[in-house]
Amino acid sequence: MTNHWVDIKNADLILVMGGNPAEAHPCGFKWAIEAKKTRKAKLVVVDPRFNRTASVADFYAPLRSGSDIAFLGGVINYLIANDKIHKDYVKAYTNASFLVDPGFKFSDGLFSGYNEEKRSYDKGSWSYQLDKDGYAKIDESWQDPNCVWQLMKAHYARYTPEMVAKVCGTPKESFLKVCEYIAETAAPNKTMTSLYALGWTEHSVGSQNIRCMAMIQLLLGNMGMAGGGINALRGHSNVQGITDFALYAQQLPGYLAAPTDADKDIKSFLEKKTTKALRPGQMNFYQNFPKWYVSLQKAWWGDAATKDNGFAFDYMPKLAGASDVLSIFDQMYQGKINGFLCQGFNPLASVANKKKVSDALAKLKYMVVMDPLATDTSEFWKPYGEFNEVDPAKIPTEVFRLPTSLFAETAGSFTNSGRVILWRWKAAEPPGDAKDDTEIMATLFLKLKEMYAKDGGAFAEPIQKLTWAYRIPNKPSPEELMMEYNGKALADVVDPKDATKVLVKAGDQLPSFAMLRDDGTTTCGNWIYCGVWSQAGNNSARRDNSDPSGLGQTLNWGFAWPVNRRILYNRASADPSGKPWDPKRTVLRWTGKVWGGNDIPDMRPDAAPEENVMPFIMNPEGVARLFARDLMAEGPFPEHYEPFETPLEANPMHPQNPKAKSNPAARVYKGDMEAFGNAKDFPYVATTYRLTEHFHFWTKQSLVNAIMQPEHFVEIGEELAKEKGIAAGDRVKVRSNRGFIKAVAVVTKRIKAFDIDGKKVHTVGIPIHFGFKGATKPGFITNTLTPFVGDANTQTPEYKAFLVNIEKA
Amino acid sequence: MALQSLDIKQRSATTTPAPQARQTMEIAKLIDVSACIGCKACQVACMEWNDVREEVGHNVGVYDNPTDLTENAWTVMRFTEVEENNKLEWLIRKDGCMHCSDPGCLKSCPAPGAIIQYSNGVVDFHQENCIGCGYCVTGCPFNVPRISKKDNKAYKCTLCSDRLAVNQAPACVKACPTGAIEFGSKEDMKDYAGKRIADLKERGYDKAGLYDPPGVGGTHVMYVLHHADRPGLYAGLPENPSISPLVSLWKGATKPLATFALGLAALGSLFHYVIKGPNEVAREIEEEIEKEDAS
Amino acid sequence: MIRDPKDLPRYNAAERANHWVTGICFILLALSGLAFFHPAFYPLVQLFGGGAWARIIHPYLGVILGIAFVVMFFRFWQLNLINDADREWLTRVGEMIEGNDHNMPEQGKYNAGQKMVFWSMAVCVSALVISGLLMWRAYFNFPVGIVRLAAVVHAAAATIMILVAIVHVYAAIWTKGTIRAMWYGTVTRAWAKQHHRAWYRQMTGK
Amino acid sequence: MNVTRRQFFRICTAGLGGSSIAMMGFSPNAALAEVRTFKLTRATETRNTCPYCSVSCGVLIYSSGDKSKNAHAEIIHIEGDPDNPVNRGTLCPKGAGLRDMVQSANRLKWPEVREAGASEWKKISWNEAFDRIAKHMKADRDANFMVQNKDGLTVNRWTSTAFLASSAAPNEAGYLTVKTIRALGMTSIDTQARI
Repeated sequence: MTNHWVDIKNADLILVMGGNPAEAHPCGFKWAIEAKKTRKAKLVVVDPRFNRTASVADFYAPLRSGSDIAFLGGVINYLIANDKIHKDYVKAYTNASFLVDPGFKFSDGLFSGYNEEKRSYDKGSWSYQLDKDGYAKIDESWQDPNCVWQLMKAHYARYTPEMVAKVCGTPKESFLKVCEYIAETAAPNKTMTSLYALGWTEHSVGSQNIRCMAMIQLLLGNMGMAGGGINALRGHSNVQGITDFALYAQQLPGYLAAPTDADKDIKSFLEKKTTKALRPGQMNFYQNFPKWYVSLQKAWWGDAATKDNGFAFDYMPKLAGASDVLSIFDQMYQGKINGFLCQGFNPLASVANKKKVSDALAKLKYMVVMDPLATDTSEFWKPYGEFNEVDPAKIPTEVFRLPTSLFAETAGSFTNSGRVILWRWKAAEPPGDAKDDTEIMATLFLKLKEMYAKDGGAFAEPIQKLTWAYRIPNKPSPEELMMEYNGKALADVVDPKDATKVLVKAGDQLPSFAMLRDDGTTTCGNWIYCGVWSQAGNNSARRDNSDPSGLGQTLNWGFAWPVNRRILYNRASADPSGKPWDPKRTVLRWTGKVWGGNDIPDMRPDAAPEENVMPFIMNPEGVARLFARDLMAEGPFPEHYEPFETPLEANPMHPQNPKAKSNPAARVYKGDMEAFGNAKDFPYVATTYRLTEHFHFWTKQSLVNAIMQPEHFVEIGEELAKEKGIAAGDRVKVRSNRGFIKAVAVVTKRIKAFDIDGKKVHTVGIPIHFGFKGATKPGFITNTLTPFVGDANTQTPEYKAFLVNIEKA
Repeated sequence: MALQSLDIKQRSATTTPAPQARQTMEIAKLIDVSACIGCKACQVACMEWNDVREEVGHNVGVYDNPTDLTENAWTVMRFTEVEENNKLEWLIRKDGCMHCSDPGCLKSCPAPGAIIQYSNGVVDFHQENCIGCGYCVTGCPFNVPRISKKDNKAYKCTLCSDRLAVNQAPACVKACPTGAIEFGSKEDMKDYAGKRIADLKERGYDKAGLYDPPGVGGTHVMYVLHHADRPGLYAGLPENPSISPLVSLWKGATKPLATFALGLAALGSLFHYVIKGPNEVAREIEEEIEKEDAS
Repeated sequence: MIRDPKDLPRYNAAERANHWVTGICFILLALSGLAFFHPAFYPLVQLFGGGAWARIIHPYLGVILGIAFVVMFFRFWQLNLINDADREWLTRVGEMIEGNDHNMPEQGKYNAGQKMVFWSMAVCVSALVISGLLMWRAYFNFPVGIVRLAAVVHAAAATIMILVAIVHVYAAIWTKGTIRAMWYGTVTRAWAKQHHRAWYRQMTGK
Repeated sequence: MNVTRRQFFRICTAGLGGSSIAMMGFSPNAALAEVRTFKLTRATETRNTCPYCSVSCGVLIYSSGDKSKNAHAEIIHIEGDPDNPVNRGTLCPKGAGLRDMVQSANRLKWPEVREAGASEWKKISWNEAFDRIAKHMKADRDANFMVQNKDGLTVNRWTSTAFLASSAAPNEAGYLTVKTIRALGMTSIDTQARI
């Protein structure tokens, strides 16, 4: 979330698309209801299903699953055509006026530089025209045919309301009505908040769905504003924190890019990652990359990380290539992975194509499941009738199952979707012999360390030298760990402008990442968390919930990264002269000397408006990008592509170009392309989702939640039900090209057939939560059906749009 | 917790008034159906707080689960899909005890003290006094009480009387994520409802209104409805509920009258005997028989 | 003169047992039923071990009564058919109550009053059994509207039945020499001649 | 005959008398109207955060006992934390039912192993579990660790054992996990966050 949960109450329009917060995030959704109650805000829902969010919406528009970009592109076209943009904002704070390389082209669904063989782009032309100083050229008049504004206008001119109706199946009047609602928030003192979740990410064009909305929010001037922003309503309680700590391959804590085979030493690595400003005077925050990275190496390898050995650069493993849950299971499936440690994760249920996952797990030598609960994954080898048909004798995998504690049984911090880090206290002991994850990881690591010390083995240095200054070595306390990742000064940190002024004494906890140094005198395990445990103590445990702003900022409640800032890009909430666009919802204003207001400025505090330091400080341009340059896999402007399994013969936007049918840059593994089904055998669009009564695959283990929603079901519209002779309560079989499930049919008016260019398209809705282990009635795993293909940028699987057939079981 | 005997308004099967000197604040729970997302947090919170668990059931083709109120499910969401003016509406109503001012259950109950109405308006069942006859079910205009098959006691929402006793809101109210359930004094809730109704009217629901049916003297659980003119749309919420005339007949004036009649018959017989004496065999007949025998 | 061999047999042992089964059930049903009927009678539940027991026992007793009554009904219904003499008797029932029975028409085994009791009981028992079953929540769950009606019918029928029973019992007490018919099965000839002359003639041939 | 009548009266009187006595109040007192005891009285209250979605609602966990040594703290109730500015005491159906998650019948209590080809779990000690797992890991790491890639560049990675991490673990566990597995050289790592 660029903003935060409570801030939703400051919105004038809440657009829910690609999410279903009433069901998935009810307690956060309360702030949408609050906005309706107290600000007379409107709630608009665009979704393939009339869901529980729609049940309290002012307006609902249906759209075919997988057609979001067509819809949003249509909105962009509407805003431009009807002059419903916040011009001053767009002029000052976006790259609308930037000139793009004349080599950049878009034709017949593909951008310049496409390589069909590699399914990827050569992005050379996706860049700005630079002047002799290396700054991007701009045309303030927006007239240059190569300026971003003109390119964008031309790109989206094709997304007419008629085209939207044709691609999305949304009635034209409904689409225009949504546009009208959205357009109202182009006024400087009106804001729209966009609430989305997996409904956007779980598509092969997931990232571009979100980018498209980001562009709309920029055109409307809603970024940085109270009640505005792009708000990802994320999954787990600490998914934000775990992402921040980079429990994935491509990055290191704090979103620091992990070194790859292209990085031969620390010098070249840091140089590459340190960006140069693309406009004069911009903060270009990534110029600080070396400070963050060196401090991380120091936090992990302490004295062993010296200037001479490149701060132990070689201790950090280099990324081999793709490494994400899909690629990992593909590798496992190919027999290239022997061991698998699974910490609080249930991939058999939650990863696409259960059969492939199950076969992959059966190829392992050993698997270690660390979980508080008996998960489906831990028993993938065990037959459960038709729900899990396997033969244990044929599965050689040695499976260890280690019991862990649950939230109530450990202390530590969670980071919510609004980036607020909050401490939690331990209430009880875990049952039986269960242990904390930290104790398990520490014990296992120390055991390995001991074995390497005794017997030697492959490159043991990073293991032996890893800092381990915990009072009880096999039980690092959460307090020690938080202090460690916050970071501390190894030597006095002095003011760069005045070396006699000591900012932080040696040995002290660091108050903010501004104190980090690239000379090895500071440590920090995660730069964005710096400040969470300063000399003042544990700031995540602060519990003063007073809200003098009335905006719900509660700056003394917990600690938000970065530096306790609650709304990102908040400089953009004020006009270029520093006056708030909406004085009634002041987030930030220029006081004459410094930035003041109701948040920690996302700006150098003393950067006067005349200095023209622009709000998007993480970008070397200083402004936000309507044109994404080379940062997206499939193009600088979002373009509609069909899901990999589509009911249509071709992409209606590019009927003549089969290459542009589905995301041309998405990665598809061998065997998975063949596993896609076609519309002839599988005529219905399936979409999977969550129900409010359950949380992923956990709460099927919780009795009271099992009572609330006891059995697996699928939802179909009345028309399809009639065609197929299915009545509510019947058992049905749903098949995709990868397998089948059986469940109870819920027949509803809330799912309607779409008219897609004269073709009737039905939707089958499939909740995920069920499986063969739990208090709920034993059921099939929904992901038996889903395709093994992901978004081109994030590799998030396409769970939201694929093809199935349905019949009475 | 605290002994409530002095804060009682009515007690089932008790012919003399309860001690009434103390007047406590009349409370109400307001269910704003227009803000309800049917998430069932209230159902869960209710089960959790009250330590009851229904059996894990089945999906029967709808979202409703448990599918009906039971002795273990004191509140359930009822989902209805309606198409109004070509616009689909998914009406979701939290069903449960309405805590009537004139409670049909209490009126019907034959067991003294099994049903209590506190002066704050809560109608509470006291299972230790309950005899399991089910008359409360017969008396309720909203079809709420349920008799447990396990212990043959009647159960329903207590409005968390144990929480109210320590000045805490009911569990469902506290949990409700969207503020679709609010709790306070009845007066306050009516004022708040007024604001919600005004908002709904602005959003085009001309017939929005408060459901506080006068037929049962008003309720301590009230609804804000978008279609207050047609409460039946909301899974058959009664249009104009009142205690059934049959129940009134059964439990009303006829009872003392019938009792009186029985007493009268008994006394009448006694006095008839005293006044008229016994009906004995006439002496002549006795003599006739004796004569016969002698002959 | 406890037993005279010349006494007329009025009820055989089976009939007497049948009557008393019904009667005892009725008393217990009345006591427990009254407890639920009005709070003033609620303490009667203590006779049954408390409210819950009273509630549990009452319907089973009702079933026993129902069966016993049906048997009794088939024993006696023909004897309770109303005839002209009964109609006349009924028009002059006031004299009877006055204790002046000299001019009453001759009666068979049962007089018109007894026949009225019989038929009232038959109607009330049927109503009670049917409505009672409808209200029996341990086994049945009928729509609430039906149960409500049943509750009213049950209460009304019970009230009438108790009233009739009071009349029945009182008549037996008032008319000396009657009760022994249900104890020993016989009545004196004098009694029969006085109260049921037609029956007396039939039995004695006089 | 007279005697009989008297007997009959006696029976009736006894019956009536008994019932009258009952009516006069010889029956035991009906229990007084009393609400259920407030079940959290003197329970220990602990502030925590719901482990489900990313709203990360504040919760109050109530446990039995006063933390004295011999009294095991059992969680008896969980409800929303009114101080938390996001949820303000509210909870969704998942959060409101957290107690049933903590006390789920499917909670694991001891380490187990399922041997290759076996069809059942076998209970093992933590020591045995750590020993065996570490041996597996070391053997795989030593066999497959790549010091240099084919271009001779130092890469120091171990790709043949994968790690998938929870998104519900606290930051501290996440930090320790990433620190240790990176130190081991792992790169086949991902988190629930992606899906």
